[in-house]
Amino acid sequence: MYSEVVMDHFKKPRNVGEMKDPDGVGEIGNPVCGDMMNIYIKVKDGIIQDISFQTFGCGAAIAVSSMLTEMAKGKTIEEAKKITNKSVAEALKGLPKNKLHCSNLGADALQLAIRNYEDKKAGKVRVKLPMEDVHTHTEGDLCKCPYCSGDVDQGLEFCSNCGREISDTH
Amino acid sequence: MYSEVVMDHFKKPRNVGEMKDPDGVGEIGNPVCGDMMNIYIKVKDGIIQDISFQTFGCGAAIAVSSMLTEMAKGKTIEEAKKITNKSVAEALKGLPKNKLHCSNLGADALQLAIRNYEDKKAGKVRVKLPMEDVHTHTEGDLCKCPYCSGDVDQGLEFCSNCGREISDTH
Amino acid sequence: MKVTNLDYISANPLLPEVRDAMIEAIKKDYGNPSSAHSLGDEARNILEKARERVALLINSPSPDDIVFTSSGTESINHAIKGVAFANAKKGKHIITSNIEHNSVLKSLRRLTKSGYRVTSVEVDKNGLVDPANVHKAITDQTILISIMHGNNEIGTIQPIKELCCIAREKNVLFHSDCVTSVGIMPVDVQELGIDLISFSANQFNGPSGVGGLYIRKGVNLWPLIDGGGQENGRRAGTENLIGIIGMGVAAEFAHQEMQSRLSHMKKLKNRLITGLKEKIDDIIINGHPELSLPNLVSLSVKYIEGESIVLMLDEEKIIVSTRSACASGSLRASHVLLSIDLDYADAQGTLVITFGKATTEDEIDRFINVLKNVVATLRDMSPLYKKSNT
Amino acid sequence: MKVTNLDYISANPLLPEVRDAMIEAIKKDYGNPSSAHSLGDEARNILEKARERVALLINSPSPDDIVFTSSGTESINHAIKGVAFANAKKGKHIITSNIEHNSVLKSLRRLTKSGYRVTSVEVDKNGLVDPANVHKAITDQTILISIMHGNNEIGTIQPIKELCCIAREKNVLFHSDCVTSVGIMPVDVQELGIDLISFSANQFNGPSGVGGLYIRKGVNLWPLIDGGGQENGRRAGTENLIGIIGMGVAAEFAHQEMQSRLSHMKKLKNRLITGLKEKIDDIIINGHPELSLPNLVSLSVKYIEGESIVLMLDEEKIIVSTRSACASGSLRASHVLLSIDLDYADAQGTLVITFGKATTEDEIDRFINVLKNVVATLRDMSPLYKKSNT
Ligand SMILES: Cc1ncc(COP(=O)(O)O)c(C=O)c1O
Ligand SMILES: Cc1ncc(COP(=O)(O)O)c(C=O)c1O
Ligand code: FES
Ligand code: FES
Repeated sequence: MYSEVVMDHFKKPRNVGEMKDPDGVGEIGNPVCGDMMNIYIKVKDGIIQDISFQTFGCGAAIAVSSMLTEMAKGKTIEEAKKITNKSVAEALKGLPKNKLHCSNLGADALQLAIRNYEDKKAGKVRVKLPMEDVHTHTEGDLCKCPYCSGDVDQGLEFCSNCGREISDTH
Repeated sequence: MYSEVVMDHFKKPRNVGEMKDPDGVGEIGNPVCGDMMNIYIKVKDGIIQDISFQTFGCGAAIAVSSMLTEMAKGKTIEEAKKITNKSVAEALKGLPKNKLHCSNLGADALQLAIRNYEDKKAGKVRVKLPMEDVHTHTEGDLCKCPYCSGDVDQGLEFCSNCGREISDTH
Repeated sequence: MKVTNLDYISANPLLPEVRDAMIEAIKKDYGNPSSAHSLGDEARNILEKARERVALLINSPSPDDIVFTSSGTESINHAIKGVAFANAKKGKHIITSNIEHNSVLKSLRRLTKSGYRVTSVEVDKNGLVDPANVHKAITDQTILISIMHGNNEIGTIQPIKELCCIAREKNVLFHSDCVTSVGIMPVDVQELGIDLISFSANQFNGPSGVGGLYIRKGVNLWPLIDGGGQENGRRAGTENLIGIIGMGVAAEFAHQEMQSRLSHMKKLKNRLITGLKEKIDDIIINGHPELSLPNLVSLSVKYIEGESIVLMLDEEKIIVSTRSACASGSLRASHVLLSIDLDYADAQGTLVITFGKATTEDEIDRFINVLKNVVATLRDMSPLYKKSNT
Repeated sequence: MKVTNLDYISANPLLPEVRDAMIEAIKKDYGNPSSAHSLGDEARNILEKARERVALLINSPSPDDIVFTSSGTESINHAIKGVAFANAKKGKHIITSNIEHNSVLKSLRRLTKSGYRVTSVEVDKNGLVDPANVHKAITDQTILISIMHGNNEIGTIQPIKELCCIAREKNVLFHSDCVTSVGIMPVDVQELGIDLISFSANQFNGPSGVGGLYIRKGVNLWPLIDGGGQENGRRAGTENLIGIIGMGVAAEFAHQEMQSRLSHMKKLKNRLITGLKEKIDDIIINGHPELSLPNLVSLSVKYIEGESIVLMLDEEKIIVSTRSACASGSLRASHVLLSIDLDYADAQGTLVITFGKATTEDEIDRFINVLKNVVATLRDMSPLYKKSNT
């Protein structure tokens, strides 16, 4: 199911654990599966000196967290901001279709941690990123899967791309 | 599918062929399958001296014809009148459910031949026996299969007893 | 004596390679392809491998367009009922032909009970549908045309490509029952431009009780079987993996050996028809003289009835059939034969002779010789034969 | 190291005797059971033999009341949709429970699109349906009650006999999804007085992709698959004879060995639950303490998520599942677990452990020990665990 890189990061996750006195914390919950991720960063001279994670989630979520922390470590804040779901998924040599959404968890938590760090510096309170879980359905048209954005056949209660179940309102 | 007795009569049918100058002829067509049977009898002193058949029909029809002629041969007209579908089927050690109707062909053709003989003696013209193919359906009740008289489940287009297809009006 | 099987359409013998693959699969005892653990991965890989092989056989743009089912019949029910229910808002009119297999006919008949209307177009004496008639039958309520590819009783092959063209032009979905053609002759879904085709593994030496349905991407239809997310949510239920593996291997060989099998069968078919005409009087070869399945001959023997021919041949260890096995419980004359204007009695005296890769010329010759004797014996018994000679 | 399979519910290993019978059947390469010739006779006999064996397993009054299908899922769709369509004139109301398998849920959801109304009764914390609630839900429009026997995620066994009694009294048909119970524990259709039950060969060491549906004589339902006259006209399509033969043999052994298997599994289940409670903190054993399947334990491990447990165990060659295989593509928390009021996070951390005849006590012990380590590793990673300890 998972690539070797995913399995490697899953089996030997890097940078696990809570951080004492972090400069920024990103906490996020995945509306699709209910999984959770915390990212902690320590920043010095605009560079992410240390990063760690805690994850309650699937194998992909754990591998994503681990890979993400490796990718962000040592990067400048500006560089780290450019880390996307896609780049994490690519670094993991791909994820199964129905697990693509798990990579959202990682990049979003990192961005939240950076935002939290910047907000703190600016003296603001922490904000939570809004997450959409809306399934838009235009009569006549093919609907789009809320998870993978693929076309959904009407009459199916599954996305034929990612296999995800689609709610009753479909 | 067929019993050994059926197969024996099918493979070595007794009393095959058209008869020259018969005293009675019974011709019948089977409304279910379109098969046909002719029975020829020669009668002397009220006894069936000779009997033969011609059949266009399935294995069961041929075996029934053969068995029937054996059963009737040497019997008095009165005895022969008592030969029924059931007794022929029994003598054949049974027929598959959906082939029970084939035995009708035989007994009916014999009775027609006897009637023809009696009519001729009485100077009447030959009559054909009426055959029913009506499927009666009482709303609410289980319908009866027109072929085997078994109960037919509504919604099925088959008789669950004999497997026969039942017409659209069901 | 070895049995001569000329009833391939009822049960194709398994290809030795198919047999071996299935036995190996049974010994391996795979897990459940849906499981999220290593046993599941292994099973999923082998399932998808089979899907790729089947996709290749019909030139499907992607393996994902193939749904595995439990028979050609299930595929047909899925396609017809699935399209009908999913498109009911657009309309409730369906077009078909007079010579379809029971699984098409009865699926449609079932739909008429839910308010669907069916137009059935006639065929000519060769069993051909006239595309102009289909064109004429289309209304703005029409949602589906379902016309078979090769007929299973008389072999006639319909002009599917032309029919698909008409359907597409009128924005109507097109399904074809390709049970007798897929794996026997080239069927290319992209070249045909077709929306849905149904097929069955056993017709190309795969196991019985395994079928496939090709669904062009974007076609709207409801699953027939709802439940878990198997088959991309299109057909629920734990897979018959052993059977599917067999289908995959059968598909691969059918694809590879298509041309050599075709020329072998054409040779046999010619020999059979020539021999029959030479040796037996008063017979009719049904179906179209050219547009016909290469592995099937429909033969009407006048004055005698089919089942008794089958039984007598059986005694001589020759297996043929009066019609497709699934209809053999039915005693009425075949609707297909009546549709090509065969006389009722001739329809009752019709044999379907089907053969395949392993059939030899000797078997064909033996069949003709034995049949000659059987016909003579039964004609001696027949009231019709005598009548016709006086 | 040998794989320890504790995910029997996804794929029961084939019984050696089943494997041998299937291999023999493949080698024999039977004909089509519907054919009217000797190859057909042979195939028909073996098909009917299998039917008798299955009939015996559930004490069906006659083998004719058994229909072979392609899965438990198909049987369920057939029963539910078949009854719904055939009885639409009487009414369009159906009663079910909150913890049914997807194949029941989705069949019902499909029917709601055709104007059927579904009432779903709640279960208590042990997963039990209260018959009084079912009784209350019945209206004069109710045509069917469909409530499962043993739940596939938590094991709870419903009071089917009592529920059947209520249904009969009110003249409503009763169907039960008995996929997890038939072949595992005694299921006697006559004693239950039930109208329809669905079951699946793989649950009792038969092949996957073969199911059965018991239909009490006189029950009105439409076929799901229309076509030829197979299965007495109740289910068309050429049979998966190899699979059905396997099911027959599996049924025979399940019947014969029922008592010895039961006591073996009960012993394992006790050992497992005791061991888990002893060695691992913060766990929940779900389902009813007594009225529960003998071969299933549902375990919620707090603070960590199920898939990662499954993957880590897999690395140690231990196979378990988070839920039934067919739902494992779904990422949402199980509706069954939420119905018994499990907290969302606990529901995500739930394993279904299932075992069978060949499972040993050593395997159970090894599982507990390995799980203990896996749980520790994952909890170290979990934001929830830390939070709960501070
Ligand atoms: C309770 C229950 N019902 C139905 C099914 C579906 O049966 P099948 O996998 O044979 O389609 C399952 C499968 O495990 C099940 O556990
Ligand atoms: C033309 C045609 N369609 C459909 C079917 C049904 O396929 P299956 O036997 O796989 O159910 C057959 C069977 O021979 C057939 O010949
Ligand atoms: S399934 Fe929840 S993060 Fe992957
Ligand atoms: S089928 Fe016609 S007489 Fe038997």
